[in-house]
Formats: sequence, structure tokens, C-alpha cells
Amino acid sequence: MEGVYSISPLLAMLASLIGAFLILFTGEKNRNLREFWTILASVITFSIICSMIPIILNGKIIEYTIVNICPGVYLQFRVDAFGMIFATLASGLWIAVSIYSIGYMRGLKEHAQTRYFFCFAIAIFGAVGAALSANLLTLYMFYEILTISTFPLVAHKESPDAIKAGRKYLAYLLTGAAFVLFSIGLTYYLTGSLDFVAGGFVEGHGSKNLLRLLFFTFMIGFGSKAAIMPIHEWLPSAMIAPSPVSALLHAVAVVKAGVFCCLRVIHYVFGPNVLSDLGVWLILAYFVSFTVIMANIIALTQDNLKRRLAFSTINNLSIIILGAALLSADAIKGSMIHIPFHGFMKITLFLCAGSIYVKTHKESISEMDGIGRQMPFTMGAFTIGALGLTGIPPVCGFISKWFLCLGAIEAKQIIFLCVFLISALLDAAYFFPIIYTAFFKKPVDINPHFDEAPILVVAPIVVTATFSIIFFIFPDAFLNFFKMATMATQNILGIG
Amino acid sequence: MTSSPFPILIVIVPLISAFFIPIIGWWKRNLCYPLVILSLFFCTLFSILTLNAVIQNGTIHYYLGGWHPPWGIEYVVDHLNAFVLAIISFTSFFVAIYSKKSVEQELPDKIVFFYAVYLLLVTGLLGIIATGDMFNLYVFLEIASLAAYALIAIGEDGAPLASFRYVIMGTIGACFYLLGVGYLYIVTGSLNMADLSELLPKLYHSKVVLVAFTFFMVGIALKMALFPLHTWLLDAYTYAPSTVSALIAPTMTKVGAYVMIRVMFTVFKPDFSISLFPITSILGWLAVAAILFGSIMALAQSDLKRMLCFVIVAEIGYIAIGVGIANRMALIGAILHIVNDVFMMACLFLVVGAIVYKTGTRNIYQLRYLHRKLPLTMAIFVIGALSVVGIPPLCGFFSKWYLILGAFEAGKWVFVAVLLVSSLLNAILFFRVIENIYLEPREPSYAHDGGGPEAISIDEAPLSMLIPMFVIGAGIILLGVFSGKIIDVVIQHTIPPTI
Amino acid sequence: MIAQFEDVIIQTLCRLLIPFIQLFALYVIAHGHHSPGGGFQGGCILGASFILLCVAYDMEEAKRRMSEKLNVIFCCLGVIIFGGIGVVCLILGANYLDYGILHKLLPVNIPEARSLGILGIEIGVGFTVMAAMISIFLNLASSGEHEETLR
Amino acid sequence: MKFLAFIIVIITGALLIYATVDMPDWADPYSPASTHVSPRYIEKTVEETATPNIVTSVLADYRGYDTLGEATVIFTAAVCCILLLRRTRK
Amino acid sequence: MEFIVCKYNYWIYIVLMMIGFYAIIGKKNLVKKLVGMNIFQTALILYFVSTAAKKGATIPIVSHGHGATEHAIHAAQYVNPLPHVLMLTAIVVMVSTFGVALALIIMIYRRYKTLEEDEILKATK
Repeated sequence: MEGVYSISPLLAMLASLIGAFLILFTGEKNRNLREFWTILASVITFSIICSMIPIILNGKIIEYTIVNICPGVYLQFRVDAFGMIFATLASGLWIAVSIYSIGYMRGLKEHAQTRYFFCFAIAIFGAVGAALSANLLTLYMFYEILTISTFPLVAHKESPDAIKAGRKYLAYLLTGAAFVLFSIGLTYYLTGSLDFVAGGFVEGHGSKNLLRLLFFTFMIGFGSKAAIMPIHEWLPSAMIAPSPVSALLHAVAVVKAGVFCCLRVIHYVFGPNVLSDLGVWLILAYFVSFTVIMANIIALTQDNLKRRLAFSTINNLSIIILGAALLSADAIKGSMIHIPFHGFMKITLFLCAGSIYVKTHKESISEMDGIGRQMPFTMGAFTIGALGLTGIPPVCGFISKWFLCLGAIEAKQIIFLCVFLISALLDAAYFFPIIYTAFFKKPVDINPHFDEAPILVVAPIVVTATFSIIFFIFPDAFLNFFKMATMATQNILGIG
Repeated sequence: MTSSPFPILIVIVPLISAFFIPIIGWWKRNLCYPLVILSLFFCTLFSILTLNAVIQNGTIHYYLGGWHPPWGIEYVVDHLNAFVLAIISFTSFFVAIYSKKSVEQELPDKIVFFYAVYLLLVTGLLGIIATGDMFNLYVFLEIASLAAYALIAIGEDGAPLASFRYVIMGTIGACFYLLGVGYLYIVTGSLNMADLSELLPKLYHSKVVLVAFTFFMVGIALKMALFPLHTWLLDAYTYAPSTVSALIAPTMTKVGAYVMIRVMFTVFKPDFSISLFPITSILGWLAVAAILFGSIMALAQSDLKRMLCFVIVAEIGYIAIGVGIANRMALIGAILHIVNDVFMMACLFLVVGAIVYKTGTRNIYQLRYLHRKLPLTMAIFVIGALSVVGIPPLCGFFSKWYLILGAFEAGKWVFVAVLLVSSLLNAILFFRVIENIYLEPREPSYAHDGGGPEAISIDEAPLSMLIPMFVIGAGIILLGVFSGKIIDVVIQHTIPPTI
Repeated sequence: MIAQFEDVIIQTLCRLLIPFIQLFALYVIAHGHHSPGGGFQGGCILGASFILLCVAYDMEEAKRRMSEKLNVIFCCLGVIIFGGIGVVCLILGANYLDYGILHKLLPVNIPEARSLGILGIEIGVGFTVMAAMISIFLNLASSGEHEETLR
Repeated sequence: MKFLAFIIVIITGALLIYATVDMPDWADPYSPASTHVSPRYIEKTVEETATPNIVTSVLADYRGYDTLGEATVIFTAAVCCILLLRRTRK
Repeated sequence: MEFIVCKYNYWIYIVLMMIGFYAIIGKKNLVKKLVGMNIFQTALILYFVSTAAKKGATIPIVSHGHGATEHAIHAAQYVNPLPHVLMLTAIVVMVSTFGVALALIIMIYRRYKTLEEDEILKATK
């Protein structure tokens, strides 16, 4: 595991940052140029990050140190396989979302588009930074940037309840951030270091109870962003935001960042050994499996499409954390690949919801009778995504769920195996009605003839949907998610 | 003996130009502003050179009149002095640049004497920081205070009364300080700080020294507006002219904090002020009260400037909590917070001044759509606000970070909780303002066709105001990013070695 | 405000007294080396003489003798002398306010140079204190509206 | 209010009186104040500054910088009074 | 007893200072506050000057003229000059503060036409 000293992580960050400011200064006057900056920044960021993949696959680690923050802690980037997965996901989906949101925003003549694109770029900056950061303090820094820059997006509509949603968002996430800060300070006080180490570095520091406390404050802190059950409330109410933003929230950056941080803490701060002899992993597992089931049950009752998707997101996030908490090789691998795969599938679903909204201004499922005839591509993509999330081949969701189930068995925790399966059933229970409504019901107030949303909106949907099928056939296609997840797992468990 | 003259030049350049200003003012009144800028520029330059010299080769002693201490007065510039000197002169320089327009608008017929008193205020502050002699400190404290009384009193309606309250409290504070000096003098016979710190240890159990220390603490707490004694601050800083509050609010209370650190850890040694005397724990709990009180009361304000005044009370609490925890990390945090807070408060008050200059209102609820009128100003305001909330990588975060670490090391979990809660309160505080400025609640009906607000066109503050705000805002970010370096180079040398 | 009557006795007496008061003030300043006295005391006495003038006559009279402008210039001049001597020492290569170095300019040895420096700053302080006394008195007594309420 | 003030005054006074216990007696020629720094002024003033009036020599030379500050204070006071009160109406 | 006699200067200044202090924080009238402030500072000056005293010493002016400076000067002959110097400064500071405070009072009177604090507060309500 020798490190390579390279500036490319910094370049990747700068690309998005500079892009953001170019967008800001171009402004409303010259929209095409502004959108051009968005696309350019996203493409450059993505390509720089992809350029790092081969190095990672050779089992190396890319490092870049900017400046010393406080004794023993640096503002530093360290790219390992796990971070790479999230970075690739975020930057890759940014391209899709930005193309899509151009169509979406223009189609709806949204206001304050400059602010929108600016904050979007900053949010991606934060997400990529969080993915590449080398220690908890750097992670926290970008985590906060992400939090703050998403607030204007959530409150974008600026209608009273949009603002209320924004307040709720901030309230939950800043409180979480306070917990995180507490935990980071405690970690530094206990261990004197904050650098991530595969397999954890807190071993042997502090008393067991202190470490337990530390673990739970961490989980509360990052869990507020990962929307674990008691503190999930902000996520459904944030659905008021425009669809690309929800896509960003759910699939690309925000909640994924929360999950990512949770996994970082579980595997790179504490590590399987510590967790297993602290015994906290079981508590966490029960906790999140409660979330898994509850979220799905609530999702059944939702009529608003985006809210239903939101609860499905909550469910999947908790599935990822559950996998991580099981601490068995396959479960870890499964949870790690579920991050990008769920990203691809969920973004498809949200973009579909958005394109339906662009075309017909409909948000509640009960009004969508027969919409499949009007927008076959959209609904087709939706079907793929839904199947994937339910875990039915030939969509990539199957792979991750398969590994998760294997992991549950390997960990000899049949309960959690059941949890996975039940949640899959419930997924089916709330996704198939939508598909049924869309394709087989008689159109009520939908014109039964082909009338798709604008091409800029549909193209990304089709692309992401295709990807989520391709990833089933070749899990390592293009981006080697699977390889990287395997590597990360081996590093964590210290095998190979 | 002669040594590098920079320490004295820092003080006498603004001093003597202050003497010249009234004469020049009689002759050509619009020469005053350039003169102020020039002198403060040199002052800043010298202070930065001094800081550099101190970093290169340690503490500088400057014997005024060539008399060796303890007979003469000496200037002792160590890392702490030099750093605070640089920060204060830097800030006052940029506030002076900023002052032009707003002074012309608010006090058109008093420009000449305003600038004279302005320079005298800066001189007083710098003199307080640079000196190594207890009584000399008192004299310059009085210079600064007198100038501050006058500058505050020429503010809007209600300022004279506020200023009078300040006079009463400030004089009590100064007299208590002087009483402390007298008590130390009668048992040691010396006024020089270094000399005192050598003479005092064998007297640590004398009642006189104990009482003297108490009076120092009370007096300084009055000057730095620590919680129960903060009452004069609110009105005074609220009603002062915007330039004045932009200068005084950041600097004055911080200088008080500096004096406290100086007295606690240079004149008295840590083993007295920490071990023999429960002052640190008292300070800590007062600071907790100050933080909570300031943050909560600030929530109740609708006047932006007054809200910031309560925030100052809370920020003073941060410094005091660092001194109260009194271990290495916490002291680093406190000293770092002195610097950060100078920048943050300067930034916010400058922005408020610009808002008042442009719109004439300070009411939070009348700031709607302001980001269309003053986009850059508002962006800088957001930077300052986020820094106060404690969002990395802005500087406000790092001082909190060190304070939290210090609290952990001291095992004072309550303080950690308070620090975190206060940052949440600040978040509520400032996001309330930011929401009022940026988000314009509109009916969903016309959510999609951008309504009236787009009509508002950009009408930005003048350049002489923008440049200082930009510099201070950039300073906030840079201080944050390079805080580690600052601590390595400067601050860790300011911590007394016995801690 | 100032009383509205004029009294011959008081005015004559003051006209007699004031020159001697001022003479004594100058003596106090100049003789500060050898007897109690110095810049502050002398300056206060000088200022008092003008204040006496204001009280006995009215401010117009006082301002005719010592216009406000001149007064402020005196006020600045005093401190400028003080600071200036210090700066001269600085330029001559000594520390600030180290009058000993003045022996390079003056035909005296170091202690006397110091004594002369002391005299110089006493004079400066005298100016400042006098002018400050007067201007504080004028502004307070007329609450700053010389033009309207000169009497 | 008045009662509170009275309490504060009593406390302060008690503190001061408490301190006087350790203070040197009045006019004690061996008190630290009269033995540590000041003798130098008294003994060296003539030969160092040729000024018999020790107060003057200390005021203007040994601690001349204080005096500059003091002159500045009164200058400040004058300027402040003008700044606060002066209202020129033409 | 001896304790009281030998330290009577402290007692006097403490009593004066406390009177002044009470006037500052207890009185409602602004001018009375200022008077109290003056008493306070005067007591402080009294304290400082009293620390300068030495038994059997004269004023700090070296006896000179007519070859008086031959015999060595003993510190015990002259009272301690330093507190006097400090108090000269303190007096000036006190005067300046008083001047500025009076100016403020005039401004306040212009505005509210009274100097009673509670009346002013009523007026501002």
C-alpha cells in the first residue's frame, strides 16, 4: 500500500470550484455560456477522477497535502479504493444531472438559475472533497461545505413551505454536525490522530464505554445526513425542491455523503475488530434494520411519487449501513457497491419523476394512470430502476443485494437476511403498483399518445437506466466499482 | 542603548500625525483623510516588520529615553504583542480607508476632529499593547477610552447617554486597574512588568497581591465587557456611528482580553493565577454564562447592529472560556480567537455600515432583496456570518476547534457542550438574517415567472468601502486555511512554558 | 452661561492681575527644574488667567486676545514640540525621548542636554495644557455655541 | 438598586481593608516602595540630568513617555470637547 | 490598636473612596455620579501620595546652590518622588475624563432637558 504523491486530487477539486465561480460571474446574462461552464466543469472533474482509477487499481494510494491545520492534522487528500467509488459516482452523475437540469430548469423557466447552478457545483465540490479527504477534519470541512451549499437548493422554490423545509434541513444537519464535531474532538483527544486507517485506528485508546459513546455520537452525527430513522424527517420534506436537486440529494451527493461518512467511521476509524469486541455493531444493525422495515412500510402509504421515492431512499441507505455493520467480507463488499448502484438506479427514478413533472405537472401517483403511453421512455427507465431497487435481475441492484444476503449468512445473522428479503418484498409492493398504474390503467386525464419530455431531460434518464443494466452484466464495466469495492474490503479486513 | 526603533514608531507615527491633523484641517480639510491613511499605512508596515523581526530573532526590548527598566519605561514586544499589534493596526488601517464615505454622510461638519480622535484611539490601543510598564498601560488605556467615549457620543440619538454610561463604567474599570497597580507598587516598589514578575513570586501569599489581582481582574473585565459587566457595551456600540463601531467593536474589547492574558500570565505567573487562585474556574463559568446569554439574547433582536453587539458579548465569552480552561490547547484557542474575532467582527460591522450607508435601515426584516442591490456586500456578510457560526475552512471554526480540544483535555465536558450549543445558536441567528436577505417568500402562484424582485438593479457600495470589506473577508478565509501555520510560527510561542 | 453684568472693579482688578498671573505662570514653567512647578502647573495657571478674563469680561474679549484657531494651534503645537524633541533624538540615533543625545546639537555636556530637553518638553506641555484648559472651558461654558451665546 | 450598590460598596471596602493588613505602615522608610526603584532617582538625578527637582526629572526624563501620554490625554480631552460640543453656525 | 494608628492613611482613603464609589453606582443624578467619580479618583491619588511618605524626609528637591551637592545624597533624606509623578499624570487624566464627561452631560441635557437618570429612561421609553 505505498502512497503516490500526486496533485490530481487537488486539480479535481479546483475544477469544480473554479467552475462554480465561472458560473457565478457569467450569471443570467449569458445562459448558454453559464451552462457550458457547468458541463465543462463536470466533465473535467470526472475525467481527472477517472484518470486516478488505474493507479488505485494497482493497489497504490494517491496523497496530496495542502497545509497543516493543527498539530498532527493536515488539510490533506488521500484517495483509496473506497473514496474512489464515491468520487466517481458523484462526479459521474453530476454530468448527467447537469445536462438534465439544464433541460428541467429551462423547461420550467425556474428563477435564480445562476444561484442554482453555482450551489450545485459547490455541493459537488463538497462531495468530491469528502470522498477524497484523508482525515476526519478534512472530511468534516467538506461535509459542512456540502451541507451549507445544499440549503439554497432545498429552499430553491422560496415558497413558505420550501423555506420551512430548508430550515428543517439545516436544523437536522447542523445539529448532526455539532455531534460530529464533538466526536472528532473526542477522537483527537483520545488518539492524537485523525487520519483514516483501513481497519481503524482507535484500538487501544480510551475506555470501552468512552469508545461506545464516541461511536454513537458519530452515528448520530453522520446518521442525521444518512437519514437513519428517528432523524430522517428532513429528507421527505426536502422533496419540495426541484427534481434534479432531489436527485442530487438522494442519488449523488448529500445522503450518499452521509452514508459514506458512516462507512468511513465504521471501517476506517473503528474497524471491524474494535466494533465486534465493543459489541456496538449489533445495536447499530438492529437500529438500521428497524429503519429498513419502517421506511418501506411508510413508503407504501405515500401517494406523492417523490415522497415515496424518498422513503425508498431511506430504506436503501439503511441497507447500506446494515451491510457495513455486519462486518463480514461479503456484506461490506455488498454495501460498498450498493452505494454507486443504488445511486444509478435512484437517480433514474428521480429523473423520471422530474420529467413527468416537467411534462404534466403531476406529482401524485394516483393521477398517473396510463402515463406509460404518453412517456414510454421515461416510464420504461422507471421500470428498470424499480426492478433494480427491488433486486430483480437483470439490473445491478440484484448484485449488491445478493452480496448483502451472502454477507448476512456469512455473519450467521439470519435475522438480517430476513430483513433484506422482507425489504425487497416491500420494495416490490410499492414499486409495482406504480408500474401497473403507468402502463395498464386507462388514461384518465393523460393524452394516450406519444408525447415525451424534452430530449435534454430524457437522454440522461435513458443513459442512467442503460448503465444500471450494464452494471449487472459487467459489474466492472468502465469504472471498476466491483474491483475497487473488493480491494477496499480486503484492506479493511486485512486479507490479501 | 539603541535597538530597532520599529516598536516605538508603530505608536508615535499615528500619535504625531494626530497632533498635526487639526492644524492641517484648518488649512485644507480634505487633506485629513489622506494623512490618516498614510500614517496608518506606515503604522501597519512597521508593525508587520516588527512581527517579522520578532519571529526571526525573538523578543524586542526598547528602552524609552534610554533608561533601563525598572527605572525607565520599556517597550517589550514578544510574539503575542507583535501579533496583536499587527492585527489591530491592519484592521484600523482598512477601517480608515472604509471610513471616508460613511463619515462624509454621517458627520459632515466634524470630519477634521473625527479623524484626529480616530488616530488617537488607534494610538491608545497600540500603546496599550506595546508597552511593558503597568502605569504606561494605564495612561494609554485612558487615551483610548477618552477617544472612544467621544467617538461613540457623536453617534445617533441616544448615543450621549450610552457614552456616559460607558464613561462611568470605563472609569471605574480604569481606577480599579490603577488601584491594582498601586497595590503592587506598595509591596514591590516597581512598575515594570518583567521586574514585577520577578519580584512577585515570593509575595504570592501576601493579601495585598491577592487583592491587587482581584482588582486587576474586575477592572479588566469591565473594560473587555465580560458577562455581568457588559451592560455598557450594548447601547454604546449600537448607537455609535457605523465607522466607529466598525473600529471599536472589533478592537477595543479584544485589547481588554489581551491585557487580561498579559496580566494573568506575564505579570503574575500561571502557577499563581491558575493554582493559588480560583480565578480560572470563575472565568470559565462566567464565560459560559456570557456565551449563552449573548447568543440567546441576540436571537431576540431585530436590529442587526444590536444583534452583533450581543454576539460580541458571546465572542468575549469564547476568549474568556479559553483563558478559564487554561491549558495549552485552550490558550491557543483563546489567542487565535482574539485574532479571528477582530476579523469577523470587523467584517460584519463594516457590512452593516455599508448597508446603513446604502439603505439607511438596520432592521433585519427590511433587508429583503438586498442581495440584488448589494450582491458583493452580502456575499461578504455571508462569509463573516458563516465564520461566526464556525463553518470550516473559515477562521471562526478553528478557534472553536482548539477551545473544544482544550475543554476535552481539561475534562470539562460542560464547556464542550456549551461551545457546540452556542455554535448552533449562532447558526439560527445568522441563517435567520441570511434567509431574510436571500430568500424571498413568494406565492407558488407566480413561483415560475420571476416576479417583482428581479426589477431591483445592482447599486453596490462605493469602492472605498468595498475594498476594505473584500480584504477583511479574504483575511477571514486565509486566517482559517493557514491557522495551523500561524500557530506554528507565532501563537505557540505566546503560551507560557509552564502550561 | 456667563453672568450678564459688567463690574468696573472686577474688570480693572483683573486687568491689573492677569499680566502678573501670566508672568508667574511663565516663572513656574521655567523654574520647574529648581522648585516645585513645571509644565502642567504653569500651563494651568496660564489657562486660568484666560479663564479669569472670560469670567471678568466675556468670551468675546477672551477670544479677541486668543482666537479659537490660535488656541487649537497652540494645543497641537505643544504636543508637537514634545513629540518633535523625541523624534529629533530618534533621528540623532538615540532612543525616543533620549535627550542626552541633544549634546550633539547644543554646546553642553550630556546632563545639561537632558536638562535642556526637560525644559523644552515642559514648555510644550505648558502650551498644550493652557490651550486645552481654555478650549475645554470655552466649549463647556458656552455649550459649544460661541457665535450665538458669546456673553 | 441603592441597596445593591450599598452591598457592592461594603464588599469592596472590606476587600480593601483586608488588604491593608499586609501593607507597610505609613511613612515607613524601609517599605519596598521607598527602597526598590526610587533611590536611584534621588541619588542620580543631579549627576544624570542636572535637575535638582527630582519630580521634574522623573516626570520629564526618566518617565518622560508617561508625560507624553499625559499631554496626549489632555490634548485628546480638548479635541473631544470640540468634537462633541462645537457647533459652527454661519 | 497600633494596627489602626500606623495605617490611618489607608483607612482615610478607603472611607473616601467608598463614599465616591457609592455615589457613582448608587446615585441617580448624572452630575452626582461625576462628583462621586472625582471623589473616587481623589481618594486614589491620596493613597498613592501617602505611599510616598518617609519619616523625617523632605520634599524631593535636592538642596543645591552654594556647593551643597558635594556631600552625597541619601535616599532617606527625600520622600519618594515616583508616586508624585504618577499622580501628576493621574490628575491630568482625571481632569480630562471630567471634561469629556461634562461635555457629554451637556449633550444629554440638550437632548432630554433633565439629568435624572430615571426621568431620562422614562423619556426614552
